[in-house]
Amino acid sequence: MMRYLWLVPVMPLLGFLVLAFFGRNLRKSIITLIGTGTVGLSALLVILIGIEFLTSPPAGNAFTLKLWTWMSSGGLSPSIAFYLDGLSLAFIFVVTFVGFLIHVYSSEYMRDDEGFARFLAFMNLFVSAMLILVLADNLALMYLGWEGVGLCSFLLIGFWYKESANAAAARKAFIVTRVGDTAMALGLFLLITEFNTLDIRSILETAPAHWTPGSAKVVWIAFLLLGGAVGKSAQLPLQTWLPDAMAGPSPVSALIHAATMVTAGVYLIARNHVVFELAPIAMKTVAIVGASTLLIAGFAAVVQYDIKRVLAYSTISQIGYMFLALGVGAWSAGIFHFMIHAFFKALLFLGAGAVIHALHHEQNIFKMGGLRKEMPVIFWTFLAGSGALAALPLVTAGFYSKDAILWYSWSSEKGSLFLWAAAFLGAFITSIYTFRMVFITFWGKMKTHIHLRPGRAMLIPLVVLAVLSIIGGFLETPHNLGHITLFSGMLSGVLPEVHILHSGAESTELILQVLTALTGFFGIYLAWHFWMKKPGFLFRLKQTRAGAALHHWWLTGWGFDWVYDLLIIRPFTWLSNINKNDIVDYISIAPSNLVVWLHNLTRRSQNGNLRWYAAGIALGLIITLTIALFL
Amino acid sequence: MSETWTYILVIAGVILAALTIAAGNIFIERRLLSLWQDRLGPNRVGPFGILQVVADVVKIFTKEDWVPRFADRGIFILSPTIVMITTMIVFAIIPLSPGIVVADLNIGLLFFFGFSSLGAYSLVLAGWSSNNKYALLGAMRGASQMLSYEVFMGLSLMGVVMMTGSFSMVDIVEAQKNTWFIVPQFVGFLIFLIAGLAESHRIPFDIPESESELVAGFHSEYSGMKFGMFFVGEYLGITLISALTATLFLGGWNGPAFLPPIAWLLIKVFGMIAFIILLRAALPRPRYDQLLGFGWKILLPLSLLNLLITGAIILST
Amino acid sequence: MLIAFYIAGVIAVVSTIMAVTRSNAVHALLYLIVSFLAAAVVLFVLGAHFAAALEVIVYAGAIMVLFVFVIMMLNIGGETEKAKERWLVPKRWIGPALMAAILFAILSYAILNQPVATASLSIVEPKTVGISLYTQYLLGVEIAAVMLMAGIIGAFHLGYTKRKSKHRFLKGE
Amino acid sequence: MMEQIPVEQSLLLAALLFGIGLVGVLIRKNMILMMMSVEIMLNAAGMAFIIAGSRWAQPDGQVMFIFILTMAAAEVAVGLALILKLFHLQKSIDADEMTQMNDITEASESN
Repeated sequence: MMRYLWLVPVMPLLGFLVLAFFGRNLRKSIITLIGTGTVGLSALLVILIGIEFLTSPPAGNAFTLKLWTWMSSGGLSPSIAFYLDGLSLAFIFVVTFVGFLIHVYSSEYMRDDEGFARFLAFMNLFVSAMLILVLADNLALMYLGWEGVGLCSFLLIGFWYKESANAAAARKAFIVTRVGDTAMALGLFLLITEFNTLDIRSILETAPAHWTPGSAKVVWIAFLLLGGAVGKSAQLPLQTWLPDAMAGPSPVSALIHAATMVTAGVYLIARNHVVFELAPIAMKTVAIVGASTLLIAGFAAVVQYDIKRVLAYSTISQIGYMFLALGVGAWSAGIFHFMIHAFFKALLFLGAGAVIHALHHEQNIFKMGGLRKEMPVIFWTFLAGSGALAALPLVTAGFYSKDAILWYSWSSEKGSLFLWAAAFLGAFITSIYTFRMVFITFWGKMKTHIHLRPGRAMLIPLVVLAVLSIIGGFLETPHNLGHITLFSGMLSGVLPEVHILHSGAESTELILQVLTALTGFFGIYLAWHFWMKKPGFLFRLKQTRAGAALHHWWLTGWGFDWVYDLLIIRPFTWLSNINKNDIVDYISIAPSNLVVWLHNLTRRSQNGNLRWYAAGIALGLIITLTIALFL
Repeated sequence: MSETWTYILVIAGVILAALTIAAGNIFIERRLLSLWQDRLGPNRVGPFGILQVVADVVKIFTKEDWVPRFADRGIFILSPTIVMITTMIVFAIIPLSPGIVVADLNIGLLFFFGFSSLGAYSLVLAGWSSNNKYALLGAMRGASQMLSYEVFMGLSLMGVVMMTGSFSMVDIVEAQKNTWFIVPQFVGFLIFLIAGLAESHRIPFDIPESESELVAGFHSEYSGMKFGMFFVGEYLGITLISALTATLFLGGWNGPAFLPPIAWLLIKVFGMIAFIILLRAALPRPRYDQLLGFGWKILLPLSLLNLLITGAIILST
Repeated sequence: MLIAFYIAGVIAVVSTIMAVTRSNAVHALLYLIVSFLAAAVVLFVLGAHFAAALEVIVYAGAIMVLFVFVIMMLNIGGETEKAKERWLVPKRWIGPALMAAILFAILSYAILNQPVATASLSIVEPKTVGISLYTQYLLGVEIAAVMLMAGIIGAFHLGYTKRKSKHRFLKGE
Repeated sequence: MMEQIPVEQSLLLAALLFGIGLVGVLIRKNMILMMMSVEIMLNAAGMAFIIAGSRWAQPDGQVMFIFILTMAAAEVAVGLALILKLFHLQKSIDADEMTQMNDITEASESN
């Protein structure tokens, strides 16, 4: 079955090609069939391959499928080759499976849009590019996928390009991620010059012998790769594009800006974990970036009133958790959280999309309310997703994945109290903003009339994802709760085990678990109290000057946009304005001006009089002869 | 010293002979034309009317020699002399009999070409200086006609030059000891004859002076002696063309020994003159554009072809 | 023969000066023809018989006839009479004359300052010239032929005007 | 009789003709006469070639003269055709009146 691995990215690519070239002329049912069918086939194939991979693992727990040599130049010959191990298996499963569900959802959600075929084509292309990214055997192919998903992100954020705000959001996302991509490209170039090969595995195998830990070069490479990861995964300081990226259709937000593409940074770091482990300072930076991002994004999420922006900040925050896990060396915990997060965040986005769809494109949660009775399926699935996000203990998958991260940030040898405290505070805030959103949206009075109700194609993915959000956690449970290690077992061949510093402190673990669970409930209570029971207090708080300022500060995402505007955009446009007249060109304009001046001087002699010219020629003859004869 | 005297004698003889023949042509032409046209022609003055020429000359000399006031006087007077001079001077290169020639130039034929092309000026300047519309039209026709036919004339003779390997007339005549060039160069002969007629603007190529359309063409304003010079110049031209044809194509003075070489030459020349007069009696005048079209579209390719084939044959033998 | 050279030279110079200074175009042209004939005599004296003949045939006989032809077509003979006063003032010609005089002085200096060993006269036969033309200078002859062709085509193109038939019977032609 | 070639005198003659031709080009306004003056100069140049050829008893001088002749013929053919065309357009062949192709415009006067 693994021989057909190449079909996994090729199927969506085929779908893209067909839809791109013929989509305009096809009927919508055919478009749906092609758009979702190709991804569905991919997902099926991935499941079959996954079963085979897990039941009869290939040699070295990895499988390489080399198709052909892409190009050969200067000693580098990247090939079109796919590499399958536990890590990439986890990713391609999420990409194809969640992707398939979202495609099914979109086939109803986007059906009435005039760009339906275009939308599905882009989505297929995205899936294909993402699969290439995670399956890539070498850096060049990985970079192809990396930029491919960036392109699709750009195209899909600006899908409704007729509104200039959407186009601006698309441009912002593209440019901001480009900053990170530049850093990453530099990192890749450094890797290539160091090892003179593009093959990821051979790089990772030779790296420990090549560098001493902490040497300048490896630190540089690690930081540059981190830059790419930060850009793509919307971490501090390049997180500002993600909230704006919500301009795209909701399935796009679900697939690209929650479940898959934004976690490409996580994949990058996990894939190159050897490099990072050789650069401890970079590891520490990853952890700090994750911790600070999850806090900042969490606080920003508390004051948002656009449902998708709430979820966007929550996504940033959750990816912060993943980075924190990677930073403390809890590789498999981070990847596990990625998978669970993909389930519940896709669910939440799809649920939000369904609500928005039903309420006639209303995104403000304060104009919603009372939907609990009206849309029970959506309410219950949304609640399941919210529970997972807020990590309600025992029953939700989010609890298990997040708990592992919290535990390792405390117990790992790279972890510390501060990191744990940040993660703990983050979990508290997460439960506040999650249930603020849930309460405001689904409780209270109905404020907007329901425009249309979602059909089966939208509800089934929600239900499936809700189930996964509940039971997905049982793949991996802590020591004291059954100690299931299916997921980390799968990754054990790829990623190293986490080094526990506080070994045997199971009692501590239990205390921390209980503490986390209690704070989660406390956060829910606070959300109930402040936004449902006594909304007047917060209203009054907002009236005060400090409260208003704080509200505005958080609403605008801690003012990062403002800072960037001040520090980068303004100086840049200022410089551009100065250079509008091309200052440097004056160096080349000056000689031409001289020539023009001389020309104006001499063209007075061009008086059109033939005899004058003849006299000039004769004079030239005389001068030439004089020089030739007398000099 | 006697050599110099012989030289001067030959020159005088040539001039006299040329003028006499030219004048005699007037009589001969009138008689022959009458003969072919079934009438008598001049037969009153002297035996067979032979003194008619003298009477004509007296008439021309005694007529009022008038220069129009609107004419450019100097050039008006100059023009008729040009035709006389340029035609007369070419007789210098025609070998009369073995060893008797005014000037045996190594560029003999080119000499002829040069002066025949200068001959165009007489006509052109006469037409221009008359300050007369018809005269000017005739002059322009004459200029283009002579300019064009000079080309074919030159090309038609190149076959002869190639076969001789020299421009010298003496050499050319001597090269015809066995075969006259009319045999191998028949095409050249035809073209030369046609072009020669056009150069001397004889009927049927008398387009510059065609009475019926242009009054009298370039010499409309001329009278008296100056007209006489044009008149005689035309007959000199006929004589010259005949003499050249005889020299270049008909073997010159070559002939059986029972007659002296000069007699053979004269016989041939008169034969050619008679032929040209016959042409006048026989052929109508073509249209102006037909003339030029015939020249450039038929004679030029034909003469080039002739040249090519001649060259090929000479190379192959 | 040398006498002929000097006479021809004087005639050439005088007639050229006349050609340059005559106001009547046809008169100037006639003087120019005389100048060319005199030049032909000079060439003949120098032993270049072929070139002398060509000078008469082509320069005096053909090229100048073209000039006469054009002058006649444009009928500009008398037109320049009006301008006579204007262009014969010293202001007009003194500068060019001075320039030409300087040029002549320089050329004279160059000619007279070179040691030129005099050689005896030897006539260059037309045959020699022809052989030289078609062996050594064959390429030049080809190029000259192409140039003449270009000249013919150019002149034809410039002079060509689409014939307009005034009469309805001639429309078809 | 073996005669000497008057090399220097004939070269001077050629130079003098050239100079006179130059004067002609510079002082005549009638374009046809300017072209005639150019012919004088060309002829003088050809004459200089022939003098040199005769001096060394070589045919090259005459060959060059023939080339100059060819060039002059082509030049005259095209030149006169141009003059005819010009006369049809401008009703004049005065070189001093044909100054439309100058580069002295109002704008250039100001700077």
